[in-house]
Amino acid sequence: MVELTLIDGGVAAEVERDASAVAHVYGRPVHEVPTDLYIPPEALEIILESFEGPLDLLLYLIRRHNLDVLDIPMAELTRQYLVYVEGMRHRYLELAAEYLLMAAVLIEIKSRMLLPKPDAATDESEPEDPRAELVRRLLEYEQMKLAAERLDRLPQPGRDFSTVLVATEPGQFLRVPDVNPEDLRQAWLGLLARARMTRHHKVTREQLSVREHMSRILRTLKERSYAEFTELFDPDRGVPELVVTLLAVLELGKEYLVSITQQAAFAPIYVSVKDGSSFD
Amino acid sequence: MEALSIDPKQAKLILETALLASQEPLSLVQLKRLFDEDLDADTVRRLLDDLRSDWDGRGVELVSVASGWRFQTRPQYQHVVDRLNPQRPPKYSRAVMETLAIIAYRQPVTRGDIEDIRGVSVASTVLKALEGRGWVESLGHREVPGRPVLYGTTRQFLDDLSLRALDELPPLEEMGNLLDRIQPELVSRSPGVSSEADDEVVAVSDEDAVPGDASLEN
Amino acid sequence: MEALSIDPKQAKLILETALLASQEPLSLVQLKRLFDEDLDADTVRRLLDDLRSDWDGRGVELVSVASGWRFQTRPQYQHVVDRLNPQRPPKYSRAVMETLAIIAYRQPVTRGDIEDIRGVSVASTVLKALEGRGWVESLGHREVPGRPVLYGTTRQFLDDLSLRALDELPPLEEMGNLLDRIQPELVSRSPGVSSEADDEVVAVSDEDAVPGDASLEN
Repeated sequence: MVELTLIDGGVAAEVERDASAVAHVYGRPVHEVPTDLYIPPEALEIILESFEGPLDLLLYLIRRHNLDVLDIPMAELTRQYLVYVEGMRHRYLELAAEYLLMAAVLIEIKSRMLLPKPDAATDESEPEDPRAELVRRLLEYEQMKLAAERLDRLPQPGRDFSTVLVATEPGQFLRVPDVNPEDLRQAWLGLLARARMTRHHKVTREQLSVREHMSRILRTLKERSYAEFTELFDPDRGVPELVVTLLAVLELGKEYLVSITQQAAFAPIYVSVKDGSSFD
Repeated sequence: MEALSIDPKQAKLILETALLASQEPLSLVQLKRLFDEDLDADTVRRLLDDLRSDWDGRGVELVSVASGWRFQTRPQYQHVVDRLNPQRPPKYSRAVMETLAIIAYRQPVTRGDIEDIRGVSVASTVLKALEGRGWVESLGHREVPGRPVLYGTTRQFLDDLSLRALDELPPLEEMGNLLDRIQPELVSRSPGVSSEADDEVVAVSDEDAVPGDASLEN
Repeated sequence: MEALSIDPKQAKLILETALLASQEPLSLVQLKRLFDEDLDADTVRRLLDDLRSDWDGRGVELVSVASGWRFQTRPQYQHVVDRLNPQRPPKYSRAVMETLAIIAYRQPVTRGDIEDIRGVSVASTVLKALEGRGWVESLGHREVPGRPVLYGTTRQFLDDLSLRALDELPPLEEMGNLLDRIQPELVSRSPGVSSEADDEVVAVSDEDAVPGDASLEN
């Protein structure tokens, strides 16, 4: 926000600006640039800063002195302009480059106007007034200058109006997550999937539980020497129990502690203690 | 009480405008500053009460909070505000969802059961969140040492999930499928693992702690 | 027009609540989403017009801007808000406002274009101020040596200035009016200045909106 006042050259932006003033000198509005073009040396800088460049200054001179834009008396305009630029060159050189360029343009236009016009017979095209381009630029700049003033008069938030926002109390209305039955199913499946993925990290516990069941099965088979496969399972104890029991049976088979036999497809499977083996 | 030196209607309009345009609550002191007249606090308070009544039945209400007065949306219009913010609704953590799934499918279960199945301990906040939501409740105790609480789901849980009964929960993956994923070739040969057994497992909770990771081959 | 499937009073209440509780303007699409019913755009627009009338004579008004509808304080009540917050926003310098005008009316333009029209160089701080306010943004590059950035105005610029589209910008002063501005009689009397000559000047300016310095030399 501070940078905005700097853009304006400081002084002018900080006092409440009088729109009709040409410039502000020591905080007081100056409504007219002195017609005799005498500028108090200490005020020159500020007055020049109130112009937005050579086009703005030219426009001011033209409007101020009621000059016809389409028929600018170049000699008079150039004279006035050069007086400004002269003052500027002494006091405010860095501002002068663009103004000096404009001075050159003005002098060029003036000298062109002194030249005899080319013979209309030898040139098909209408000879262009050397001032045309300058006029075009002046008018285009003036158009934008006026547009800027109108734009600035449009209501702006914070300056001319404020937007409205009423509070909502987030803590008071705690939003609760929505859950649907499918979410539950997914949670369950996630649980199973994770159990599979983490099995390698749980080897010790897992082996122990399998070992525990291997012991239990062997104890059973010690008494009866064989059992039907399904008898070894206790569905009441849950899925993991069934799986571990199955693993225990397979492990026993792999270690040749039991034999698993089936006479025909879909016939009962029997598990029996291997001959000669024992378990302490 | 003094007669109001300012038109009450105009005064309320000024208060209303200032309160609507302000992002922060406005104190009585700030509100008094809105007027050239030196209104006393009682007058301003009366105007505010009056203004509050003017907003009766609207979606926004004038309330007095610690630091002053402000307009805010009424709780029963929160859904309007919610619709404006298409930000994703909050979600339960995996811990909460898995705990809820275990309780829903395996109830009644103890915290120990849940921990065994999940393979990790269950934070108290997880069960509190579900109890606080009114979805889970204590059904009694399991008669084992320590008498752990048995959890089950509530009627409200069914209502909130638009279920008429627990058996409308999505079917769990069949036992066969589960085993398929682990050791397909072994299970397909095993006639001992029937789907009836599976149903039974779902209906009956496990007697004791079953290690959640027990599922697997070594 | 279909009969409203929802009580218009209730519908307006919902719209009002949402608009009061929203920081940003709400588009018709967003406002339609507030209702379970599938209201068509015309219905919503009619409700909004109705709601706007309801707020007649209040310090706050409902306005339609580029991105939708919003409540804002009426300019004649800004003094109320200013009392609460005595810090006034910065007033933009002429350099900033002229640069903004050129970008708004002539977009897309490069910095060089702006400098040509204004006849002076444009300080970086000017463009930064406008970009910082969110009013001006880069639209790309002009494919000429140096690939200068092309500037244009943003949607927020329209919103902030309560415009629905660029064509709602204040109309530019016509060139003819500029010529007549000080001495209309002089222009009309002068035989050297025919209206064709006038037109010519305008035409030149239109086809060559961006004069280079070289063009000064004819």
